[in-house]
Amino acid sequence: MKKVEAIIRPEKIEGVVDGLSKAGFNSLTFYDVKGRGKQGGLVELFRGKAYKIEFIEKVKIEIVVSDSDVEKVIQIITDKAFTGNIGDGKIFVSDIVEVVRIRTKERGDKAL
Amino acid sequence: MKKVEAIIRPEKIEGVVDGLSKAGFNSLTFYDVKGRGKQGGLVELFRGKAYKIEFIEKVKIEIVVSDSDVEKVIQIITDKAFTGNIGDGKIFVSDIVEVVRIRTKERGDKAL
Amino acid sequence: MKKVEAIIRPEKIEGVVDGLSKAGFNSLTFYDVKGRGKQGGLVELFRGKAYKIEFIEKVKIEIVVSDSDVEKVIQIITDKAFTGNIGDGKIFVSDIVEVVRIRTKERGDKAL
Amino acid sequence: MKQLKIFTFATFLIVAVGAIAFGQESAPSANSGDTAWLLTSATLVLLMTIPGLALFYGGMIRGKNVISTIYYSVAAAFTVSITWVIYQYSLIFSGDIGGIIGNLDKLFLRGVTIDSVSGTIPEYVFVVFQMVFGIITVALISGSIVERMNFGAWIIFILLWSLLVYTPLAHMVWGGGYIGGTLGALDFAGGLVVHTSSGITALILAIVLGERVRYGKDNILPHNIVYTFIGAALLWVGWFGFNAGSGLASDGLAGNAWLVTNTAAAAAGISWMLIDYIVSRKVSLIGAVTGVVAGLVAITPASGFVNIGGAIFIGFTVSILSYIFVSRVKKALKYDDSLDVFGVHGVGGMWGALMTGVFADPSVGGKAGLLYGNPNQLLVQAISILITILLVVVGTLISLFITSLITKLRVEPQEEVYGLDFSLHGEKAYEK
Amino acid sequence: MKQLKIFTFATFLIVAVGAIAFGQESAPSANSGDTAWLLTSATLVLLMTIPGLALFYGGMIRGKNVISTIYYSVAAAFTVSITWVIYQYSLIFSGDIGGIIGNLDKLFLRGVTIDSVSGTIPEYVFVVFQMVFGIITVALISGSIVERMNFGAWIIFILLWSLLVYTPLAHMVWGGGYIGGTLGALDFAGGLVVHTSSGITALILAIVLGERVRYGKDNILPHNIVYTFIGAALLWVGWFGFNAGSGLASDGLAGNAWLVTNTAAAAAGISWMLIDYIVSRKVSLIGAVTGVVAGLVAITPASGFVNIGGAIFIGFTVSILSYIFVSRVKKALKYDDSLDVFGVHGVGGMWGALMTGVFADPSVGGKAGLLYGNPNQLLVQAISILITILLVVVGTLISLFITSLITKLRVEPQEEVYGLDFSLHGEKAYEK
Amino acid sequence: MKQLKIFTFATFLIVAVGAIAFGQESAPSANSGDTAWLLTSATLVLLMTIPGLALFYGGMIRGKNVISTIYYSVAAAFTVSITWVIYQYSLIFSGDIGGIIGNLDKLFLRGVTIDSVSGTIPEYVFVVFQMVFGIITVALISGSIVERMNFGAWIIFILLWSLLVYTPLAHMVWGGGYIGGTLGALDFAGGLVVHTSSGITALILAIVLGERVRYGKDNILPHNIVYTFIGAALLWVGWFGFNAGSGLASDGLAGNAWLVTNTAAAAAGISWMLIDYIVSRKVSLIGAVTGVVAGLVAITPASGFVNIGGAIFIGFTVSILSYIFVSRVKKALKYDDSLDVFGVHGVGGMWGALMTGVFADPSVGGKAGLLYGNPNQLLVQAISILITILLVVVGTLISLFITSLITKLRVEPQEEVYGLDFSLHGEKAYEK
Ligand SMILES: Nc1ncnc2c1ncn2[C@@H]1O[C@H](COP(=O)(O)OP(=O)(O)O)[C@@H](O)[C@H]1O
Ligand SMILES: Nc1ncnc2c1ncn2[C@@H]1O[C@H](COP(=O)(O)OP(=O)(O)O)[C@@H](O)[C@H]1O
Ligand SMILES: Nc1ncnc2c1ncn2[C@@H]1O[C@H](COP(=O)(O)OP(=O)(O)O)[C@@H](O)[C@H]1O
Repeated sequence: MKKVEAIIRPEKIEGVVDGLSKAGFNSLTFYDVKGRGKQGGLVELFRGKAYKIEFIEKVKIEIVVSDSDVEKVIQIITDKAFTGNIGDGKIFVSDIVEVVRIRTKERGDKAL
Repeated sequence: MKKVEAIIRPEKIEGVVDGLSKAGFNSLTFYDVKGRGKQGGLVELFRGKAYKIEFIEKVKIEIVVSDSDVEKVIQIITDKAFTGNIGDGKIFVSDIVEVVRIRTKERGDKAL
Repeated sequence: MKKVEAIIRPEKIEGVVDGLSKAGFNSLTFYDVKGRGKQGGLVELFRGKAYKIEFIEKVKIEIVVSDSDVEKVIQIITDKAFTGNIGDGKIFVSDIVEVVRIRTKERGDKAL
Repeated sequence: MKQLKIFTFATFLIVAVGAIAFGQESAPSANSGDTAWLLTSATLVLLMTIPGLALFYGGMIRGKNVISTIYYSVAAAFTVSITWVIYQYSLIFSGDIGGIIGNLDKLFLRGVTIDSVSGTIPEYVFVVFQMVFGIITVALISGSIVERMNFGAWIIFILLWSLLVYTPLAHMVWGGGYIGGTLGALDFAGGLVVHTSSGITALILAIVLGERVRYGKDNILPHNIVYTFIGAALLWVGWFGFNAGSGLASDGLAGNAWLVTNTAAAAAGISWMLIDYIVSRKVSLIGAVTGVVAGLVAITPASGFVNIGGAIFIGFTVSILSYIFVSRVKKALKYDDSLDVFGVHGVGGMWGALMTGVFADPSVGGKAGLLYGNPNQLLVQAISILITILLVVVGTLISLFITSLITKLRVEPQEEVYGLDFSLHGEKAYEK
Repeated sequence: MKQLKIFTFATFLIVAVGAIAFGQESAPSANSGDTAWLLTSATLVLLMTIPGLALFYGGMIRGKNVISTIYYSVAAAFTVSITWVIYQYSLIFSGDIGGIIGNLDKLFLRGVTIDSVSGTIPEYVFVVFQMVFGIITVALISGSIVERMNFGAWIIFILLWSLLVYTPLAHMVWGGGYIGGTLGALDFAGGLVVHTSSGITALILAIVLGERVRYGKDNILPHNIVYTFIGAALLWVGWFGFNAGSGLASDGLAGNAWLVTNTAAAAAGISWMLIDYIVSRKVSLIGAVTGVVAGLVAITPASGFVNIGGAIFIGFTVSILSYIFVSRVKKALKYDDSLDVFGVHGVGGMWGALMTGVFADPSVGGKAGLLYGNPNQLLVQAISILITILLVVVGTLISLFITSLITKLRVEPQEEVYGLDFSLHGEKAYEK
Repeated sequence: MKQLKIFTFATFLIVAVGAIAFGQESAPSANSGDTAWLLTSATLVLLMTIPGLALFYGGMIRGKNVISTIYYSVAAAFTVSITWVIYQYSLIFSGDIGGIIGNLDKLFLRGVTIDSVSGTIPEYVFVVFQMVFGIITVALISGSIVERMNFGAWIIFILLWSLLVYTPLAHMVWGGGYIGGTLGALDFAGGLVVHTSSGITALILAIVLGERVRYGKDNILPHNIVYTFIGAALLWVGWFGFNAGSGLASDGLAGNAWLVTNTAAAAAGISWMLIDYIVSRKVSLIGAVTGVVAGLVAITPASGFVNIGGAIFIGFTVSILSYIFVSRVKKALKYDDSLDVFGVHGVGGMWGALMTGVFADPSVGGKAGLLYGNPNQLLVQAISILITILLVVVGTLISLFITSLITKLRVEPQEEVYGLDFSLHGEKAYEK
């Protein structure tokens, strides 16, 4: 099994989740992060002074899927989170060696 | 070494942490996430209209342990986070290739 | 590619980020977590009663780099996050099997 | 005899001097107690807008637009504070032209001095008390266009609207013009001038601007209900200045206005709470405070005329009406009156104005309504509402049209997605 | 001679008219200055509850219960606003039956008109000023049962309690009944009626309801100390209406009440700050504002009778007592009076009532205490406290018993774990 | 004839009694209307500090220091509340020694009773109205040293400063001393006493304490702009008590003061908004409210003397000056006056004091400025500012020196990094 982690723009979360949902990937987890990449910072004002905000708010989605679904998920995310501008974000894929569903104690692919 | 990630109900965090503690697993990290799984959303009200909240607040615990301890930790978590209702959450296990304790620069199992 | 996760003191985040930046590691993601390790809890007061706060606020930095850069990154973080007191935090390294840049759909090392 | 003469004359002198002194205190000059209550009332009514209404609205929108939402109200305070002393006060309260508008004799408050008196209070106190009504009326409108109206357009629009709608309407109702004067409609503290006008305007704006991006798709929920509560509480508390000050005196009528205001607020709050419970078995705080505000709105025109019986009825019924508009009609007609200015202020203001024609008790304010044998008053109230609607619709459309010639009414969709706080104001409300 | 006659007669006329006019203003009818201050005071006292107390309490509990906590206070305002005008006012202030309760002559405020006068203020103003005390007393109680009491039970309980406890107690102390009338106990602004009564009730409720789930196991810490501060500040500020309004006039006694109220608040705040520092080398803001509230509570019964020396003593000592109850006694006796209503209001109210019997200075309010040669007053105060406790305990237990027959007193443990905001009110206070 | 005599005599009696009664109400004893407004005003001015200023400042710093920031203001209220009644009132308002200070005759308010009168209000009311000015002045200073000043040092410093700076300055300006008495400088509500003094002091403290750890390196941004807005709004609203109360009467002058206060606030807010827009195309809410506060500060000394023309000018210009100081001068001179007490209150206070000498309109307050043919007044105002600066610099340095002998002025760097809330107060403002 693989964990797909995607760091995307906060305003894209609804679209990505909708897209995944329609493709049958209903289960997922996400949370707020801040990040820095190629995207330059924003500027905030305080009493006539501009402050450069280096870190931009992003959302990280984590979704654990069976190996065969990874490409499909990547496809959907790149699709739905895309604007073409710097700051669209990245996807990281890593291995998961075991999954347990707490409620049923099922393990592995069945537990997804 | 392995990283055990458990996504559980917020109200179970104290119990799980107590349980792990008693078994000698004192070190851990956790943070708030939102998630969606089999569990249906909740409903919130705003001026006579019901809004379905699709995403439910969960807590994610991360605990890095040596390979031999993984089953023990899974056992404790499934035990303490269990209610039997949909939404109890999941556990994901993955490999960790290196650990460093910043204070002492120790590496590997010693650093856990 | 490897993901380096470092759990550090919140007040060290600026220093660590500066350090990484100067060494050319500009891209990274971080978020707030709470943790428990060897460090004892703090004490907060409420109407003449002391409450032990078991969990201490930390920041987790995640930075995905090519395998050859891992040691450099560990070096910088241990350096910049160091105080020598309990609670300095830990670094965990894990494998990343794929990276995708959403904007360009580039993959692998190029996408970092 | 001589002695007597002197005696008598001395008496006369004391009397005359006394009468003059006394007169200065009570008749031609101001009464310090009435003045004290009106100074306090003016202060309370400003408190209703700043920070009251700004928080009430600011809590109900998303966290990325809270600065923008607050700023709409602040801008109302800024602009009306200036235009009021330049021309609004004069055009409303100086003279009368055709029953529709005043004249420009008091431009820049020309002729008003610290000795000028209006009734039993200094004219300056009358000026400021009336001004704060002009401020809150404008600020109320913003509830329907939060999270999307261009800030520049807002400023231009409210400048025009204050001149084209508020000024003639306030003159017609309170400045001796047609509605309050000739027609004899009753509007103690602003059911027409403040609430019907802002409510109708808000509805038009909501329709013209259209709904928010992803409205009805995403959950758009209040980001901080505590702020909304603080705002509602300050509205409640400040409303005592609004209503109990509107008799322009510190007396029994003010006491009655204070009381019926509170009674209607509580009755309406309870009413909404019960509806909430019946509909969903849960009682929401937003519901409770929405009810309170609806009750306060509805009692506004009536507060100098009705007794507690009328107040309970008005309060209890207005929540039912508002609830229907807010939760059913809006959905059915699909306009995004985001914070229900029409459903609460428009509906409540009109309902209150009508019910004043039913419940006006002559022993309170000297005017009788339907229940006290004067069905005609109900008709008068209905006509006054229609005239108000007409004036508001025409004035608002003209104001909007002129504004749209000068600048765009809405922000860009991308600015809306990022939030107006950052896009237009360069700020984020909260920093970790 | 004829001339003289006319002259004299003219003088007489002016005088007579003048006297009548003057009389109308000052003697049989209301004084506009007193009225202005009482209208303001009533407004300030409502501000103490809404939003004051609601925020004070709302900041100290966990974020999942803030709506619920606020709603307890809102519900107090809702219910008492209605029951007050229906029967509470009449039962407290109309007539006297056996020194215990009034009669029903003023049911629905029958007979009260805008010309009715109570002392130097319109009776309507007296009605509302007294009403806001009835509201806050009930709201205060909620501090001990936050995060667990069933909302429906709360409503039923406070309806009963207002009738069975507050109404007779207020009559006995302020309505001409036994305690204030026959016995001659001093309670200027509510040390017995408001604070002792709510404090004792809160203690009983805390014991009957039991402690919160995981109380003493998890850390239950304030979720927003800023809200608690805002609330405390509004209590402090509003308390000037509470105490300085209680003389029902705008005069030197009101000035003294304002002053000693502030002095006691500051003295008590400093006292708690010092204790904090001595005990833990850290000075907490919650401690400071708890001290302030304790000081305000303790000066309440005394504020019309003592001078600043008394105020400093009362303020300084009450924090010591409250601190002991809040941090030691509660722990030892293991009751979960969650926000220390008993420790602050109960203890403070009784201490203030007692100390009034010690420090009452005849040059202030015309009554002497122990220090001014009248030890008897201290005894009277002690007896009045005992009677109050007795009445409160009996009335509260009856109210609770009846409530428990109608609905369950506590929410389910699972609802408590999720938080009452979501479980009972269907809302979440904060949205990211 | 006999009849006539009796008739005449009766008339005389009525007249005499009437005159006495009338006299009692208006001349030797207090006027209830003036008293009502002053009781209200004192309450409003305390509201400005608690919670107003505390929130205004508390929102602008980082979340780890919000309790500490609030506590500085609370500490000001605590200490001055006590020292005022012990010695400050006496040293300011009882007698005069060399034009610089009063005497100790009213130590512990000796001799003040509930019948003592000051003008047309009870002396106790005068005592509390003046006291709240002493509180806010001290609290204002804290804006420059937030996030780093040792709390113990703050307490000691303000005790000394209140005695060495505020007390003589207030005596000299308002207590019959040199500046207001002999020199004849105009300072209606505290341009010198409150704002120039706190502004200059803040600047000195900022320089002596040095900048915050990582100042200029990290982004130090407001953690909650909503709090800052609430605070600013309460300052705005409370300022009506501050300025319109300073005539110590409820009359036309109070009405004018209310009006020009609001006008200047709005004009200054608009001015800052325009500057914001010109400089960055974005209009910040912090900018708007900073402008409002600057306008309120600048109109303070002028509010009893100028008309709305003057108010508009003063409001509009002060924002330009403050903006330059806040955004350019501070950067250039590199002092960390964290929340711009000098840039807003110091600059605004001095500008207002000067402009009073230009715009004073004799038809308002009986005093003429430059524009009304009295250039001398401008000179007098300038001199009064210089004397104020001198007194403040000397007094502040002495106070700081003594404080530094007793305890360290700043917290340790590590405590600063953790935040003062936790380090000094053992609390965290927000809990998830
Ligand atoms: N190597 C990396 N490690 C961790 N997070 C990264 C990395 N690169 C990018 N990110 C995250 O992705 C976000 C978007 O990256 P950015 O480079 O701005 O976008 P783009 O890929 O369009 O150039 C960043 O804000 C950061 O949170
Ligand atoms: N495949 C997955 N990938 C990421 N997170 C998941 C996945 N499945 C479940 N989760 C997380 O676990 C939580 C609980 O899952 P849910 O399916 O509701 O519970 P249950 O396992 O009892 O059916 C979800 O809210 C989500 O955060
Ligand atoms: N085994 C672990 N798994 C997950 N998180 C850990 C683990 N060990 C430490 N941490 C995290 O690192 C933080 C610092 O650890 P701590 O033991 O206090 O520091 P030190 O390494 O200096 O002794 C903890 O608060 C926790 O968040």
